[in-house]
Amino acid sequence: MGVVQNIVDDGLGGMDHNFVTARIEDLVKWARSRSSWGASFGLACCAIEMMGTGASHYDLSRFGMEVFRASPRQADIMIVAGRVSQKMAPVLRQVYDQMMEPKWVISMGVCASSGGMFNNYAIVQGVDQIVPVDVYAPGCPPTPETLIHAIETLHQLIEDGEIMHRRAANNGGAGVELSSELAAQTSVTIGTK
Amino acid sequence: MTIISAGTAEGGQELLSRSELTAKELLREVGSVLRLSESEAALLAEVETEAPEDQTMIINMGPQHPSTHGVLRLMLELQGETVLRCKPIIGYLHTGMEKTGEALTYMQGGTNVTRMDYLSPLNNELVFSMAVEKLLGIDGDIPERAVWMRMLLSELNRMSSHLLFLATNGMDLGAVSMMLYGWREREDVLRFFQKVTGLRMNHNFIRPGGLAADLPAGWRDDVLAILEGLPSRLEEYDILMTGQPIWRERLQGVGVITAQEAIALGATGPILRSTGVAWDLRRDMPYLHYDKMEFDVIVGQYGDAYDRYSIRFNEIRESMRIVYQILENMPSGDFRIQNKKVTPPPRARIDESMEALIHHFKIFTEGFKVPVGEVYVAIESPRGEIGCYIVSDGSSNPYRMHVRAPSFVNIQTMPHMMRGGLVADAVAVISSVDPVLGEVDR
Amino acid sequence: MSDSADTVENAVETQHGCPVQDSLGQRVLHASRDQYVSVIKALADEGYEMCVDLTGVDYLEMPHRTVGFDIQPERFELVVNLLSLSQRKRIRVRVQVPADDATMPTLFDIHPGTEAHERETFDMFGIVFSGHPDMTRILMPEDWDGHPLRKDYSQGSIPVQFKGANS
Amino acid sequence: MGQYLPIVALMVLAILFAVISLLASKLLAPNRPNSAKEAPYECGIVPSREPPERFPVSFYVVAMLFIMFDIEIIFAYPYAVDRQFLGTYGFLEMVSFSAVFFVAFVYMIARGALDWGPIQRAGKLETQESLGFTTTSSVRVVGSEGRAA
Repeated sequence: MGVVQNIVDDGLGGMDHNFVTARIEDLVKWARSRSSWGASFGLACCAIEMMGTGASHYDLSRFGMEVFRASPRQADIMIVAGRVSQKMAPVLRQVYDQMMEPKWVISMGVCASSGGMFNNYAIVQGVDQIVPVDVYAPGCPPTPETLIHAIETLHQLIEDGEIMHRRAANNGGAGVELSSELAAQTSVTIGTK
Repeated sequence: MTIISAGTAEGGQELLSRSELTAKELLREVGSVLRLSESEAALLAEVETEAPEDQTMIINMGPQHPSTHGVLRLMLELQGETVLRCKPIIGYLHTGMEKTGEALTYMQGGTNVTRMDYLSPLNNELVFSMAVEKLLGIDGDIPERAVWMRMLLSELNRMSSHLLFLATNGMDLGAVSMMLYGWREREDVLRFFQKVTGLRMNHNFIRPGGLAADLPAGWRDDVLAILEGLPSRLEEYDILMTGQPIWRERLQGVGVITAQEAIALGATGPILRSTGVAWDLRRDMPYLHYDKMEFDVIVGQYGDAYDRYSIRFNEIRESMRIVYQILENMPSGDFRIQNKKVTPPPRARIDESMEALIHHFKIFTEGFKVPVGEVYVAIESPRGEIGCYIVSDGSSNPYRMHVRAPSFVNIQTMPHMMRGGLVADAVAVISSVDPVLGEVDR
Repeated sequence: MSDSADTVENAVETQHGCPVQDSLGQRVLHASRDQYVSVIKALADEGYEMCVDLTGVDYLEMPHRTVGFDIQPERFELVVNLLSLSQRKRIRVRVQVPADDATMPTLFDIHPGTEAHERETFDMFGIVFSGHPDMTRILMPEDWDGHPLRKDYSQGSIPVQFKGANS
Repeated sequence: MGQYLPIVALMVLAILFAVISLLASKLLAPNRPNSAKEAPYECGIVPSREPPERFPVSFYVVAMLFIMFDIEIIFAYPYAVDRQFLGTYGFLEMVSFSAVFFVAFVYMIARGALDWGPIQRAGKLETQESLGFTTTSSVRVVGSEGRAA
């Protein structure tokens, strides 16, 4: 990734003069990936592991995720931690829509990724039916190491910019069309009954 | 392309304006416990003269909120900063666990039940396993070592759950560093659980008939290492929180509930004990070997959030005392009952005896059959009395598996405690009730 | 032999007018629907101060079950758990609820704590509690149709891809 | 003229910084406006009722108090810069100036502008007659630190 790579490789010796020039896109991508704040979307047991990752032992702020912003306005990564019930689905979509661009989603745990062991009427079988998911973290609940691995994968995706091309293609939606007039009709039609 | 309705309104379940409510419902939302009929008239008078409709504001302390401990949605009617009415709306984490419980066999039931109260998973498994054993009629002859191991694990689980309460209670009231300290202790306990059961949470380790495996070698000094490090740190937290006038000012006199109201609402655990009623199932209706244990039941006097904080704080010390006694007389022997109809045979015997192989195969594929009957067993979880009601129809799946969750009932005391307090006190009340939404919504 | 059966028969212990059954060492009362509230009231005065749990059971798939004490088994059954703090005892009251008109009087005036349990039982089984202050759903979304814990309500699981698995 | 150069430089830098940050966010951030983003954040709930306009008057009183003391502090700055030059006369002047504010503050407190806190109900509950103990464990009462007896 240009000049920054030289510094990474051979330290300050790699710099030929005392300032760094780089393409603005590299700087932006580097800034976005190195300081992305998570939106605390803790639902169930995975939320406890997410708090454990954020706490003193596993210390998520080493990776730039210093603090979990409660309001979606100040968050970049939405970590869906836990099982999403049918009643929670519109709320999840609303919070995702209210997040500022650019935004990413990590689906933490098998319940968020695919409904997990609860293959029944109450749980949305996979959160990617509601919001576009970028990284899936396996495990029930994923240990903090798995979550940090998922976050690092997402940082790498942001850094090499692959994610933004895909995002531009389907304008950031999950092919989910939000219809307000449907609220009055039948219940949430997610997954087959 | 799936279409989802953008509507998140829940109609009748929401907080309606005062005119649409029946008198009884208005009194309930205002937080009066109807059983005390003589105070009802006084309260009714006070309610009427309150702020007219247009001065109050109905706001959402919604499912996605940093201080609602999960996906609890509270609708508050505020006049300025004072909370007049409150209605908890739940169901945002409803996982249909009781329906799933009917589709799983008794052997697999533990995995479903352990995800209800995800702060004390071992207590859920314990109550489910004890209920199944009572149905099978083998609850008398579980080997000694299994009983003592179950007590050890459920006490350590109580300590890790109360440590998390200290962490979140501190963070909710602004002492964010308490979050880091509380988690530091909890990580030690979770690492011990990972070594014993293989997982940090959702262990499925306590199963009908005993335990899944024996304690690993060197478990005794792991437990001693946890217990030695804790008292000095608890002193630190005492200075950081109990000794601090700001902390006491924020919690004392907030969320008061009397003994009659707690009993009328069915609240159990630290909420009931904070009103002075010394009711702890480990002592009053002992199960496992708690009657041989020497420990104090911690009781409060004022019934407010500060009492509940110090009750849970001191219950960690009591649990440490119990774990020391368990360490002294942990017997050796079998970690599960050798009844071939219920538990799989030891691994070694499967190679040499055909019959053991058949039993192993039958138990793991079809599950063991439980005689017809219905039973209700209750134990003391960190949040109160957790009960498991199982109806069995003789097959290998429970016909009806209902878990009485303490947080489900404790949440109903919130409207009563929040009445008249500020919004900041509402946060203190939620964190003093310490609900876990996994077991509330089941 | 028959008279001993009779003696056993009329020796059945009754408390507050409803037969007592001993289920695995636990005391169970079988109340009928119209003595339901009076029995709970009598038990509350007798010392069972706290109503710990109230839930429903759907016996659709056990039609030929027998409840004993010549009580006619219905489809639904309401189970109320009471706890006495002073005498350290538990008791369970089971009430048969017919499927056609599944309505029960509410316990809200005796034990205000059962308000949420009754809403959950209505949400999951469709048993309506008359006199309840706020008879709405508690767990499912407001516009949900059907009562999930009924035996005729499908588990709603999506068939698993690989063949041979019974979903 | 030379002495004002640092101020001008600072002014230019400030303006430059403001303009760059505004421009940068408009150029670099992908903007996809949708109705949900404009809607107020209600913890994830789609707002069905519009927020009430009327607010209790106690908020307004606190705001006024804040502005009053804010102005007072701003006037204290020039005095603080030149304390020696103004001597005791200046000091007495400042004391009388803040005394005027203090009188208004005492009046506000007397009229109860700041005491709209919660109804504190912290009486000790009448002690529950304790149930007989069945086992060896006793009862320990906690939570009395820092409370009126």
